[in-house]
Amino acid sequence: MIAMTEAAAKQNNRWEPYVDNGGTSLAIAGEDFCIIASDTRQSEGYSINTRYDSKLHRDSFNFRTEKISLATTGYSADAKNKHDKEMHSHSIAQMISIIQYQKRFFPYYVFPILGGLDQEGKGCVYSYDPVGNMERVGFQVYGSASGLIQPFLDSQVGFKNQQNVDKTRLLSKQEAYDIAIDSFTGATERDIYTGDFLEVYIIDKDGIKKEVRQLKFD
Amino acid sequence: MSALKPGETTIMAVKFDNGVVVGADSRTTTGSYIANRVTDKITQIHDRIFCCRSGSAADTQAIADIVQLHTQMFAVQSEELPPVKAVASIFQGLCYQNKNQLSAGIIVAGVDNVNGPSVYNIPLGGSIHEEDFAIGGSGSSYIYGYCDKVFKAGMSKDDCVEFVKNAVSLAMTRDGSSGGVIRMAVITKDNVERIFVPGNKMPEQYLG
Amino acid sequence: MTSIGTGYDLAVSTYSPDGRLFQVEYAEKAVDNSGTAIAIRTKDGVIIAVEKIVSTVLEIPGSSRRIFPIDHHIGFGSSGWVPDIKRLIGIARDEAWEHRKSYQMPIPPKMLADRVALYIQAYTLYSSLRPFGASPMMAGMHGDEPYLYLFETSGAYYGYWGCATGKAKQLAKTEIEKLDLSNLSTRDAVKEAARIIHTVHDDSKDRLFELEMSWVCKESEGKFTRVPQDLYNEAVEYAKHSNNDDMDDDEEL
Amino acid sequence: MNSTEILNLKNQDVTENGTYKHTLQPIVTGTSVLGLKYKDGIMLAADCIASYGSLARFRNVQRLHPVGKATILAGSGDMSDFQHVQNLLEGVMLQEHCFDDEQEIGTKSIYKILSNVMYSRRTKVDPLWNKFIVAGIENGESFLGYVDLYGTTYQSPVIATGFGSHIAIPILRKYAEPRASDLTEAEASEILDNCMRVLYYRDARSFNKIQKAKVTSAGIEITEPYSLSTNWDFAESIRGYGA
Amino acid sequence: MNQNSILKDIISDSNTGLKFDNARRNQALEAKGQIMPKATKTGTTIVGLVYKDGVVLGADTRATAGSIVADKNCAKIHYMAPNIYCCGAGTAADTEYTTNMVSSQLTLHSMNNGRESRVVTAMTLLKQYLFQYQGHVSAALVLGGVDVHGPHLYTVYPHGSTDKLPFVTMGSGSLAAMAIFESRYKPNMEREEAIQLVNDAVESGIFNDLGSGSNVDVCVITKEKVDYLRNYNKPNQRIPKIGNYKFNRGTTAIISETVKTFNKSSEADAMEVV
Amino acid sequence: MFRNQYDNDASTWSPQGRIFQIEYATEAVKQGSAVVGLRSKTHAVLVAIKRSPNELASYQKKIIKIDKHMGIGIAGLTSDARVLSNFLRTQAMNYRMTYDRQLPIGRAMESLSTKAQENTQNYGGRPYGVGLLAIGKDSKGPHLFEFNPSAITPEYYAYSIGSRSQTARTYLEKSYEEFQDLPLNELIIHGLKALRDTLPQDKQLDVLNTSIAYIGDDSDFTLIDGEKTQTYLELLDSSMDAMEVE
Repeated sequence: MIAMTEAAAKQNNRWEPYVDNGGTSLAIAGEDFCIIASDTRQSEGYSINTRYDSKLHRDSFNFRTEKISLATTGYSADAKNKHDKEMHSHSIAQMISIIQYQKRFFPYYVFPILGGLDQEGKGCVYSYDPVGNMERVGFQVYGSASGLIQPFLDSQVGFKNQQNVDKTRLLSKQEAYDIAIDSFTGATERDIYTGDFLEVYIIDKDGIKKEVRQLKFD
Repeated sequence: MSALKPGETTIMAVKFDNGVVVGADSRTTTGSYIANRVTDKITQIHDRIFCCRSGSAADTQAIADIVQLHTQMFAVQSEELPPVKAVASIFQGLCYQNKNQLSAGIIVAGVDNVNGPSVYNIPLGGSIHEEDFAIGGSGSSYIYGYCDKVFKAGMSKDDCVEFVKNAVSLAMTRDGSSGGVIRMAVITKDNVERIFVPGNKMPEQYLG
Repeated sequence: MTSIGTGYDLAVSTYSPDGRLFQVEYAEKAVDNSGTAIAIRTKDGVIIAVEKIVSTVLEIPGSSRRIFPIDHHIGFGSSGWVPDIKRLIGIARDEAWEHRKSYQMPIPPKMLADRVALYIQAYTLYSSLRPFGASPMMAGMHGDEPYLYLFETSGAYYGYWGCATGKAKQLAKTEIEKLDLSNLSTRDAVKEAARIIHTVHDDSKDRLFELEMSWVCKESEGKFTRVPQDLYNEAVEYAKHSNNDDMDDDEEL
Repeated sequence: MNSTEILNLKNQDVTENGTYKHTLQPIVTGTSVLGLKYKDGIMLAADCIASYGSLARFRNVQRLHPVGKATILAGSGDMSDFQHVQNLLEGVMLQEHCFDDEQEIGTKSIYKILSNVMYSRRTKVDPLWNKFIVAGIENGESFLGYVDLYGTTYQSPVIATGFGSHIAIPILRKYAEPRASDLTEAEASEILDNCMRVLYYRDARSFNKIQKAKVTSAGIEITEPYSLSTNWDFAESIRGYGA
Repeated sequence: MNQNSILKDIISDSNTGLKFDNARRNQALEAKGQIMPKATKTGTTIVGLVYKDGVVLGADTRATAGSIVADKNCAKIHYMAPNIYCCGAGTAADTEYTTNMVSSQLTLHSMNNGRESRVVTAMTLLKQYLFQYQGHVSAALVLGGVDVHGPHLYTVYPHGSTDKLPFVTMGSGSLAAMAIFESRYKPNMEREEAIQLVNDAVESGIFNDLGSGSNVDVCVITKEKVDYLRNYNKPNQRIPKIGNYKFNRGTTAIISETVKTFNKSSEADAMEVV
Repeated sequence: MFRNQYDNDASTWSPQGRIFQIEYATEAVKQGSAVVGLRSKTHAVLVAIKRSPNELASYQKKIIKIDKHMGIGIAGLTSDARVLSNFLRTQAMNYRMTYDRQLPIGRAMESLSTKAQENTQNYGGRPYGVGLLAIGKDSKGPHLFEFNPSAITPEYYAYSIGSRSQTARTYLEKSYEEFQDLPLNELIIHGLKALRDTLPQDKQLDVLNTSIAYIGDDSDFTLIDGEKTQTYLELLDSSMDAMEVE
């Protein structure tokens, strides 16, 4: 038997500068709130690097290639400095897009999700692809368990493919929160790269509340 | 070229109380043709500092020339004998910064006024290691066991000369890329003595 | 200076008819205007002491120091135009680091002195530049051997057992010459250096001053560091005491 | 002169057809390094070997490298790159010394610098082929962080690189991580010895000549190289591979 | 079967014996980017330990398909004979069929000679079978049992090599499990101690290796009896769901509706049709 | 000061060893309105008088934020100040990115000094015509530094720059020793008192022309302008009344 990572790298003639560290992030926008959640497992191959590596960033943009997903909330203090006034979430959203597109041909391998409140106090979620294509959406999941969670959200948040339901209904904060939690406990059962702990940020007019819950360790 | 392939050579240096002994075989090959059977792989860098070269002849000669020049500048500017460590560091810097273009494994050995005798090994990749004795080149893989067993700290000059002679000759008979004659140099504070062992006067060993 | 104002002293690239470079001399004037700095070399170390003149009580003690570490084993002390000194310090640090990078060893003080001197000299060659208004002294160790050099504004430099620059350099030199440098311990040298700075300080011209002292020696393990606080205090005590002895009628309140 | 320039001319990263040439593989390498947090600080362990392929080529290599007064850099992977990083940090620390303002940077800053270096090199597709552990104490707080050739970083109460991430981590997670805050020095030391012993049993690039280091509020301490006791008792009665 | 002829066949690539053309073709296709169907793998931690009175086998219960958990509670300790069990890692189908096949051979063999199967027999059958397939049958096994010669424990690698050892581990979690064995193994352990150690070794795989997970299965084999302790330890219970995700009747859109009625015919009629 | 042949550029020494261009640049600082800085063991404060070029124009900014932990007050050429404040901001941000900590104030000033010195030694350059008072905090607590056209950056307990700043300094020299243990409010009042001393007879401190900034162990750099200065101006008045009663 040979140890995995280095042997694999050696066999490739060209060194691969990207590495996938797993993990999942989601965001759900509500009428006057936004919930953004992410697990904290960081892995490489079949090994867990650490059980607690936060993928949610509050104050500063912290781009790291190895992240499959990155959720950024709040506003940028650094950006604020430059302009001497607070930045609106749309401006930040645009800035992320630009930063990403600047590396069009050697992309940052990140799928950021930006969640927060917009100028009118409505919940908002911006999602991106690695080269900066940006879209404002109602909810989004990225990461290793996105294939498991996105259909669940489509159904439970977006009421897709259902009839006899009120599709205009907006989820209450509690409902959205419960769905976020269930998304992760469910995904942890079936996605090997998701687990350990769950960080949840609940953003509303009173500010940002952070919660940490335990997931499974296997 | 496989990066782990060491130079087609056997080189060696040993430290003793007041000096160092360096030694090398004399074979240079292109493929399996011996381009030079009497090569001198022991290169003088300064009065009391030598290097043994393994790897590409062109690369190592180019590097040795550059280091020679730097060393002379250093000696003139500092008005003293250059420290072996400084010379080894110049080699190391060149080998490290150009590691992708170079094939060079170098042993630097010599005597200076501050640290006395010292031996530095700079293998492929350009790291640097100070050692009591150093061996290098393709032939060295056949004599690690021999050297580990025979080397003792505190050997006399004559012991060291014997040690180098035996080790290099053992490597030469097993490694097709090493051969010819053994060239050695004994470097002490006071002088440099060259020792030559012709190909027909090798130490005795089992050849059956 | 007979040629002053005759137009031969406006650029450093112009000689005066009697072969002088006035700009270099004027730069030296800037050095002579500033606080005194002295250095003493003993058998196993060098100590630098500087009289930092303070213009107001509002300034915090220890701010804008005039002694600078260059590498672990080398430091500069200086009198002169502080921003110019800092420029030179930057150059010296770069040179010292380049040497370390290439040779994995500390630069010998002599080699560093050579290079810094070349820089100073280069600034005396072109009309677009002005000479450094600084005359730094360099203390360093090479193995166990201490070295002391003093640079002049022209770029010339010499090794010394003791040297002084700044306002009271003449008086300070005389005081240093009185010392038995071949037998003085480095600790005693610290005291003597403190005494000399206190002696040459002129209360009538500059009310406030701060004494800065750093050393590189066996006791500091070959590192250029500030003189330890207890020794510093002891030295200042000693300085005040002996100055009182010298001028016993000059009562201090 | 300048043969130096001749070398510089050769030093071109891009070939004619536009593809990159770069470090394709590590050459002289060190295997796993381990680190854990305990009551009084951080403890690290590594063996003293630099291998050349499977040859244990240099057996007197210190892979626990002190940086400043309260930080240790433990390195695995290519030794020439490790030495390069050591030199680089020496420069950083010299610069700090020269500021002479009693505000010398601490472990976190050293970690950040190293992470920046590693990430920028990977972005040039010319990585420094290492996995590092940075350990230290800053403002009374223990710090233990990891950074590798991809610029991947994480902090954790227990970290192991290379083969250690497969073999030592399970032991560290079981015996050290849950008790990181009350583990005594003797216990920490025993756990690391145990990990190093298991690694010696099971990692073909390891060697029974190891060093440990600790960072506590009292500063850095690095042990002299030493060997671990090993046990081969059960082997004697084993016969064959089947019947 | 004659070993030499097998070897000859493989080497000379003659028309007789096993051929691996398809395996090679598949590899080539895969290298060109063809996506192969994903077989269920048991990433797996499997272990075995000899103690005072017998053998303890242990396994996790996660089966994966890529990064997805295919089965949260599969059984990886396979029955071979009343006194022999075998843990399997690798491709689920391969371990399943290999152990089944050898198991039936053992039954026949033991009925033929009227004696209890020996572990070494099972081991030999397994290694010869796997060697024939040159590693293409991807089964990594831990084989344990007690027979007339006492307790025996083997590992069998997919290429057909074997080791006989007092403590063994296999699968992607083998390093994690071995770390525990190497730190705590001692000869002649008591039953409870041995079970605990096996449990901890498997748990080490469950928590540190992403290919392994869920529960611990244990199987204790002694001269007297076998205790197959299925789900001996369940350290990873599902976190209960908060919400209720039942859909109301009528939620699913009905695009078109056709009703077909079947005529129930008599069985006799049906027979006639045939 | 009279014109002489040595004062044309910064790369010429005068026979007395002076560089006139730097001294002239220092005069430019004195043209600017006053800035006063002072600190205690826990806080550092800047107060400044803003000027308005004419009635239609807004008041010019006197205090600029550099980073969360640092800000500057300026006197002299505003455009030069903008260059230097941008430089400091870049330095602070880069340092944060590189070292994962805040730029120590002394080091910020050191880099400023290095940058400014270059303009004083090479022909064709001119010294920056602006003086700065910088406040900030780092692991050594709060700081107050000065930067002036000669590129010297001393650290002070209290200091003032700009027009008629000498009168403020006289006040500060008299009372700086008691600042060390004062709470923030009182520190600001002292600053305002010193600042008021620099005003001509017919001018008063008011909400339009007063700028206040502080930083402390428990607070980031905070700028107070406009109406918000009212509280402090009232405190200043009442403390003066109290003095008069005495």
